[in-house]
Order: sequence, then structure tokens, then C-alpha cells
Amino acid sequence: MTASTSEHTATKTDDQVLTSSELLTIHSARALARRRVVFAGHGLPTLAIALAQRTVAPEIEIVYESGVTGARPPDLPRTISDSVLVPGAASVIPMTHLFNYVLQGQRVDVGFLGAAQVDRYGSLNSTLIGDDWEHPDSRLPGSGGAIEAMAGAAEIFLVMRRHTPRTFVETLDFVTSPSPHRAAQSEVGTMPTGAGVTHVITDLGIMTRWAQDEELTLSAVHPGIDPAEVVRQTGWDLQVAADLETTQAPTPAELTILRESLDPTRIYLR
Amino acid sequence: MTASTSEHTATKTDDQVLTSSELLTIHSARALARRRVVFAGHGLPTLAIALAQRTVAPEIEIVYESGVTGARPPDLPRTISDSVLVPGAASVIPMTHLFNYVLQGQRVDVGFLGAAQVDRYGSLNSTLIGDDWEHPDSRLPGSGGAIEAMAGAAEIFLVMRRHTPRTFVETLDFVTSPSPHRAAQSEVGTMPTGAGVTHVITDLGIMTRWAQDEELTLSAVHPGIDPAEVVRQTGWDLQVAADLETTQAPTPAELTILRESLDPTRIYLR
Amino acid sequence: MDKTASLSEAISTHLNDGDTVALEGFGHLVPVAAAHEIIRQKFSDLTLARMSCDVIVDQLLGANCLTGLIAAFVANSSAGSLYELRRRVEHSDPEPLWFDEYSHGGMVARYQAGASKLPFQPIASYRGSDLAQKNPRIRSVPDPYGGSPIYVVPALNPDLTVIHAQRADSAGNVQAWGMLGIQTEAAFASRRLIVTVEEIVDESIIRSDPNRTIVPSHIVDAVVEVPRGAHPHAVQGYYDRDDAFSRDWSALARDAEAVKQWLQTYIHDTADYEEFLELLGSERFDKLGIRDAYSTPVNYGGRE
Amino acid sequence: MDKTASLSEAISTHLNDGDTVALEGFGHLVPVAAAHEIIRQKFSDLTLARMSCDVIVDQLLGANCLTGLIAAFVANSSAGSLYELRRRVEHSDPEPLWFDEYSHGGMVARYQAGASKLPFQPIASYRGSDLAQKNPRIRSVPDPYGGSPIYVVPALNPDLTVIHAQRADSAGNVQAWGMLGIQTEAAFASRRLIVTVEEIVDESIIRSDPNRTIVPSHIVDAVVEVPRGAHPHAVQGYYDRDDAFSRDWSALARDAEAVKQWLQTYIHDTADYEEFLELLGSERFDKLGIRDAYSTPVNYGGRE
Repeated sequence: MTASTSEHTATKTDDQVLTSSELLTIHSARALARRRVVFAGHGLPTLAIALAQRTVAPEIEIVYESGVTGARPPDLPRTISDSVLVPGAASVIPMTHLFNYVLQGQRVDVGFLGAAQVDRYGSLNSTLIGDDWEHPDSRLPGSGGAIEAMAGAAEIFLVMRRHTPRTFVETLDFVTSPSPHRAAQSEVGTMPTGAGVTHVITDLGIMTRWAQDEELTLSAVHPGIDPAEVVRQTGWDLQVAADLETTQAPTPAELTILRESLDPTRIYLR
Repeated sequence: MTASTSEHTATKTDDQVLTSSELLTIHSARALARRRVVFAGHGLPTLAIALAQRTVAPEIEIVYESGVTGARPPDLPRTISDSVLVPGAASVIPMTHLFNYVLQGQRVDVGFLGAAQVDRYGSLNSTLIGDDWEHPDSRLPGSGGAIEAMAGAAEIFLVMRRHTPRTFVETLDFVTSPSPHRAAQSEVGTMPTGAGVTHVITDLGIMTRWAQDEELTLSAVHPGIDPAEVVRQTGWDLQVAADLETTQAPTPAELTILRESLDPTRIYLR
Repeated sequence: MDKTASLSEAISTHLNDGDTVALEGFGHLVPVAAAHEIIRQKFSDLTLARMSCDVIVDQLLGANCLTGLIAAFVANSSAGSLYELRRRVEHSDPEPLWFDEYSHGGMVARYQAGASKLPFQPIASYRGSDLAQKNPRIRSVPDPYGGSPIYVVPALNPDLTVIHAQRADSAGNVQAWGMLGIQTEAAFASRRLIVTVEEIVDESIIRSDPNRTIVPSHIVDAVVEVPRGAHPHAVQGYYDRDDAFSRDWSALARDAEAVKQWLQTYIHDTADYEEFLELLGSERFDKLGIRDAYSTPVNYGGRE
Repeated sequence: MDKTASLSEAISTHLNDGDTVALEGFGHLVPVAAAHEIIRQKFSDLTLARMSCDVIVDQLLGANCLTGLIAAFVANSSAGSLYELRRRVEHSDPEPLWFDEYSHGGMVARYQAGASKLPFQPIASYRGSDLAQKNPRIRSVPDPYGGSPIYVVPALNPDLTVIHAQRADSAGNVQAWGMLGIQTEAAFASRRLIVTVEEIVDESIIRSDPNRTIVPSHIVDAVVEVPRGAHPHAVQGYYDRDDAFSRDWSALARDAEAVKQWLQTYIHDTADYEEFLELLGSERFDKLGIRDAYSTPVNYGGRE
């Protein structure tokens, strides 16, 4: 996935153009208030957690799929298994423990995921585009640990760089990581105890949902975004909250920490 | 279990009385020829393995239930979890790995066990004396890891200090660690792939069996022991091998290693 | 977040009468000080989970803290019997004890399932064992890949687990070495977790060796510094086992009255574990010294 | 017992056409040299087990070594796609690939079951996932404790596993630190085991820190010293990841012919991994240096 600057959200702050990555990172960080154990990928989630630690959630503990907890890397990690995460970390636990005891063990408050497609209940597809699992039009990376993050974390934050009808779809080409709503329709397997996707943070705004049978609802739009545009860019009949809010623009403090302290060489903040 | 010098096996070697512990240790060591991974308790099995490493089986690797492998303790261990086993050991693996991957994983060639009672197929009782599990006449320590050693090791060596009709019984008061013969009568659970007890080493002689439905057979008696006496001391109609042997007396080399090098202060060789 | 607490606070905050409490440690790093504090605070109706028993089980029984026991080995290691336990099991004296019995492998599997939030864990042993017949919680499931039905044991999720380790930082990142028993699994399986340690150290020491961490801070509720907190068991690199104590216990505990007297003198009449240790006498510990044997450092270096 | 061998000997002795071979390492300590040797020796009809794929999967596919793949993540980490793999899956080009797909958690569970000689391992995820519908090897068992039926995945027991680690002694006691992936489980699950290491060291170093051992000698068939054996992945304390190599691979592998050419030049035309590294050029490695960061030694001392 490559970073892309989304035109409609570019605004000026401190003489610097606000990039989509910055916007998504800042709103992800704000959503982490009161959370403690966060399961993250590299890049944007890592930056969002670092920003939250400096602002709304100083007690956050970060957990990587590679088993690293409490990392304090001297350089930004390039993947979740970058060896730069290890020196000075609080622990490197075995991967069996990470999957069995931490994720499946329901120790994670928030898991960050991305996806190629999401549906109205927050089921995710990261497996394929097309209609044939054995011979897809386009083969994507697959679950990795996404199925387990969805099943084990109390909440999932989904970050989507481009809000379009091709990514926010009525029907997924493949249900990789099922929402609790979807899981409830099955009779086999263990029901997840978490809420599934509670926040979708996109370049247009923020969608939220809280209960198993609740749909993702547009709860806020970024400054200057028309909610009707968000509805048009969504592949299902998106519900808009009665008390729809406009997100607060990034503060100078947030931007300063992000730009000057966390990613000064702009590896992820392109 | 306390060491006891058995009258009928006491003979003179090098002006020193051969103790029952020495006799059992030496025959246990000899039986370890061609074995490699041995699961052992402290005391006699530890000594037997050390002796085998110096004589018939230099490649033996010792594994303790506490997860220690390749121990080279400067002092004799007093239990299987004695911290003296750790410095200089080849590994201390997690107990989950020891039980799941080493024992259940069928990585052990020989497991040493003791028991309060043994039956003709080598099922063992280490749980109780009496006929009521909830209120036994005498509560014994229980399985510990014995059930898993029996189920996972290719062979079990049973060392019994006193060969009597109360310990070699027709019917166990409780089947703690079942022989494969006994396991085969059940329809639930996983059949052990190992042979169960293949050697019983006692103060009177050696009993062996090799196949699931084969009974323990008296294959050798110690010098001076009347096979009829062994049959009398056994609570079932003990089969005696047609080619019954007399065990070779401990050699001066064996005794020297045992007495002067392995247990010079006679902690276990009482 | 600073999670340091006194032992008294930690136990009174995180334990309730009627709880299932796991005290784990396989002849090494046993949370003895925590067991004593449970006795001192007179908790009752507890069910103790302890894979392999030792003197603290007899002590907790003698103090009438327990109505249940989940275990796989009920002797005092190689030191003899646990007579309080035997009186309970053999004669319901002074009261019956609910005894939920497994093998060591079964206890390992129960803690694993608990830590993994699975309802059960399959196990390849138990076929033909009377234990599987007698204990109704050992069950079986079919093998959907065509094999025999396989035994399973249920998840064990204590209300509180207490473990003892060599060191932790004040946030609760816990490091231990030597024989580690089933402590990590008991910790993750538990609803609440107290860790007692020989030393609380600066986080820079912990973070110089992150693979040594057996329990990460985010599952720890309280961390308590209790030097010699595992006596009469050993702590690798700190002190040796006190076999004389364990042997003497088995002799003493033949007499129920002697147990009551011991508990009064050594636990109820002492204010805390420190006073208990003073009463035991420092000469005891002079005999438990160890030689040093330091590990070769490894290089954790990453990108420059 | 001395188990040291050359890489060529080790692979030719312990691998057979048609085998299932696990090459594990989660973006760190990946047995790349061993994958190259498998290509160099022209093995075929292999099924590769690799939880999280990377360039070696594309290389083994391009060299026609594989007819099957067992995996949970089929991209080139964050560097892009694996185009050999995509051609196989999307277009059966040049041949179909049997793809047995799980999640990371499913692969962890499969190796655990394999290492534990259990027929399967229960898993709490998969409810409602299309993966559980599509893959007929993901099955379920009833919960004898009253819960819903639970999904299970079958044991994975490779014929051969190869792992890479920082160091081992000549007997095969293997030590590693940093991110350890699923290597220990893949090792125990396997019928045969080869370990490649950055350094074979004296056993006194290994034995100064026995808790650092991830694989004990008794399950190891061969131990091979292969410095830089994990390139382009990192080895903690030895060298950094070579992201340029991985990115370049994803660019190159868009063209099947370019892959064939690369394999010819870099693998078939080099006698061994050492020659391959020479061909890559030492300047590459100058950029992958690390800073030192040594662990604080711990005291393993026991009874005097």
C-alpha cells in the first residue's frame, strides 16, 4: 500500500500542506483515548500510537504481531518484523504466545487493520478481487493475522486511505475477517467477544459502529467534506448520524509532534 | 521413597558391600545401551544415565521434567527441579514444550518411572492404596508426569527397589499410567505408539516385555537368586523365560565410576 | 504505569474469599510469601490451583483457607508426604476437600487452554487411565480427521494467579530464568495477576534483554518486591533450596496441632514476610548461598 | 555427537523430491541460504510450508521446485507482490499450484499440533470467515463443555524443516534472540531438522545461558554454519534487512523471464551460497551494519 495525498483533504497548516497520512494518523491517535493495549502494523498505526502516547493516551502499550511489546525503536520500523523494534523493547514474546495468549486470549483493546474492501458491518476482505478463490482476478496478501485480530481484539480500527465505492462495498468478494454480525450468522465456531470494527478512519471522515448488528454510520466528516459526497463514495446506503459532526482540524501541537519528533524524515507522512 | 539395602543381593566387591541401589543403577545403565534421549527423575535414574554415558551409551541426552536438557550438575540433583541442574545445561525449555513437544511429541526413547504397584502388562499405580479414589486408605503422590511419560516415550524402564507380592500385583488399586495393553481395551483417547514398560529392574532380577499384549517375563535373575523365589514374590503367575539368564555381576569398572566419580559421598548409593 | 505495591495491599486488593487462586512454580520460583500473606489475611473458601504441590499447600490447608484443590502431584517433592493434605483426602479431617485431579500434562494443557481462551485442550495421554474415568471433567471429542476420539481437559482460568520471579521493572515487565514451570501460562490464564520478585530493577536492565521477559506488563496488576519470597524453594542466581525446611515440615505436619502452632507462631504472629524471615533466622540463609555463573551477553543490536 | 555438515550435504541427505518442507522465519532469521541450496540441487514436487511468504517463495516457484504451498500471507512483506506466486494462483502460469491457505493464527496452531503429535488444534477464530468455508481442511468439533462447536486445524508435520539462528554448538543446541517466529514449533513438528546458523560456537557459550536455547540438540539432524544465511532478511545483532533487495525483487519478478535469468545467474551458476554472496557484492553488506547493544548478563548460579 502506498501513501497518496488526497486532494480534497489538503489544507494549509503552518505553511505545510496537510497530507492524507497526517490526517488519518491524527484521527487514529485521537480515537485511541482511554485505550491501553494496541495491536499495530508498521507505518500509520505505529505513528498514531506514538502520537497518542504523547497526547490522549500516555499509558498505551503497543504490541506487534512479531511478538514485540513496548518497542522504543530509534528508527521508524519498516515492517512489523523489523529488527529495529527489538533493542530496548520491553519484551519479545514467542509468536505462539502472541497469537494464543494475547490475541486469542483477548488481551488487546484495539487492533489496527487495513483491507481492500469493507462492508456495512465491518467485515473485511484482504484475500482477493474476483469471484473464484482458486483463480482470483487479483490475488491479495491474504489474512496474515487479520482474522485473529478481528476475532480477539475488543475493537478494530480500520484505516482506509481512499474512500471509494470500490473499497466500501455492498458485498465483499471474499470475507477474510468477519464482523461479529457476519459471525453470528454462522453456527460453527466461537463467537468473537469484541465489537469488531468500531472506527473507520478515511480521507473523508469517520464512521463508527458499536454493537453486533449495528451498521457503520458516518459520525463525522473532515472540514470541507460534504456528507452527501461520502454517501456517494460508499457502495451501500450509508447511514449518516443525526448529530453528524465535523472533525476538529489537526492542532499545531499534534502536527508538531508528528512532523518534528515522530517522523522528521517523512517516511510515512508523505 | 527411601533406599533400602536388600539382604539377598548384598555381595562383596572390592571389600565394599554391593548395595541394592548400586545393583539397580548398574543394571539400569546397561539397559540403556543404544538409547539416546532419556527422561529421568533424580537419584537412581540420573546416576544410571551418567553411568551409561561413561560406558554403554556415550551419546545419551538426559531430559528432565522441569525442562532441563543436557545437564552437567556440579552436585547431584536432589529433585528434578533442583537449580543445580541449570548452570552449564544445554537448554532449559519451557514446560509447555517439555510436555507437548518432547513427551507427547514422542521425542523420548526411554522414560524412567517408579510406582507403588505394577501389573503383568506394566500398568502402574502411583495414585493410592485402597479402593476409593475419593477416600483412599493411603493417598500417594499421583501421576505427576507419569501418565505422559508412559504415553509418549518409546519405552519405559521401571525400577522397583523391593520385589514383593504387594507391589507386583494381579490387579492395581488404581491404574494411573496404563500399559498399551490396557489402553487398547478403551475406545476413547489416543493409543500410545510406544511399547510401555519394557524393563523392570528389581532387587531380584530383570523382567522384560516388548509388545502390546505381551506379559512381563522374568528374563534374568541376579546371581544367587532362585527364579522360584521371584515367582513367589510376584502377585500373578509370572512367566519365566525359557532361556532365563543370570545377570552379570557389576564389574569393577562400573563400581569404580559409580562410587568414586558419580556419587562419592553416597547420597543415593546408600 | 507504576504497578508496584506492598504484598499486603496486592493480596487484599486482588483476592476475594471463594476465588480460585493459582500459585505456580515447579520447585523453583514458588510464590511462598504470597501464600503466607493469604494465610495472614485469613482468606477462606479458596480453591487452589497448583500443578505440583509443596509445603505451602499444607500450610494453606492447615490455615483453613482452602475448600478445593486442583493439582497433579500431591507430595512434598522428595521430602515426604503432605500430611494436612492426606488427612483431608483420606479422612475428610477436619473437613472434606474438593480435589480436582489431573496429570502434569493435563494441568499444562488446562492452563494453556485458559491462557488461550479456548474451552478445552486436546491431550494424547489418558487413554486407559483410571483418572480419565474418575474425573468427570476429563472428556473427549471426535477427531474430524479420522482418528480415535481424543481426550480433552477444560480450560483453567483462575481468578488470581501469583507467580514469583527474579526481577521486574516497576511497570511489571517480568524476567525469570532457570526452570520456568507453567508460570507464563498461569499468568495469562488468570483474570488478575500479582507478581512477586526478588528485585525491582530499572527498566533499562529489563529492556537490555527483551527475550528474557516471561510476562509483559500489560497483563500484570501488581508487582511486589519480596526478597527470599520463594523460600524454602530456590531462586536461580539468588539462593539455593532449603531442603531441611521441607523435610522438617513433613515431620511436623504429621501432627495437626503442630501445624496450627506453627501457623500461629510463624505467620499470624508475624506482621509480614520480612518478620517471618527474621524469625526463621539469618543463619538458615547463610547455608543457602550460591556460586556466581553469569550468562555470556548477546548482541541485540539493530539498524544504526 | 557432532552434527555439523555442509549445506550441500545437509540438504541432499535430508530432503527428497515430493517432500513437504517448512522454511520458517518471520521477516527475521529466514533460512534463505537453504532455499537457494534446494534450488541449486533442483528438487521438484515439493510442498512448501511458510507462514508468511517472501522472496524465497517466488524463487522456489520460479525454479519449479514447488507444486504446493501452505501459507497465510502471500505478499513480499511491505515491498510489494510476489509475482511468480500471483501468476501461479491467478493464471496457473506456468502450472497450477496447490494452495492450502490459513491465517497466521491457523498456521501457528497447525505447527503446534504437529509439534505436539496431536491430530488437530482448536482455534477460536474463523467463525464466519470464507476461509473456513473454502478450505476443507478447516473443520470443527463439538465442545463437550457446552459451548458452540469450535473450529480446528489439522496438524502440520513437515518431512523437513530448516530454520536459521544466530548460533549453535556443534551438537546442535540452537540459540536465537530477537523475533523468533514459529521456528521452534516448525522444528519440533518436523520429521527431520536442519539448522543453519551465523556462527557455530563453543558449547561453553551456549551452556552459559541455557534459557536462550530455542531448539535442543536431540531433535537436530544437521547444523550448518552459513554466515549471512538470512539475507535479505535481518539477523538481530548481526546485520540489518536489505529492503532494496526485496523491493528490487518485486520489480524484477513481474517478468517471468527475468526470474529465470536471475535464478540462472545467481543460483545455478554459483557453486554455493558463499559464491552467491560474492556475486551480490560486499558493498551491499556495508550498508547493512548494525550498532551493538549487549544484554545485561544474568546470574545462573546454583548451589556452591
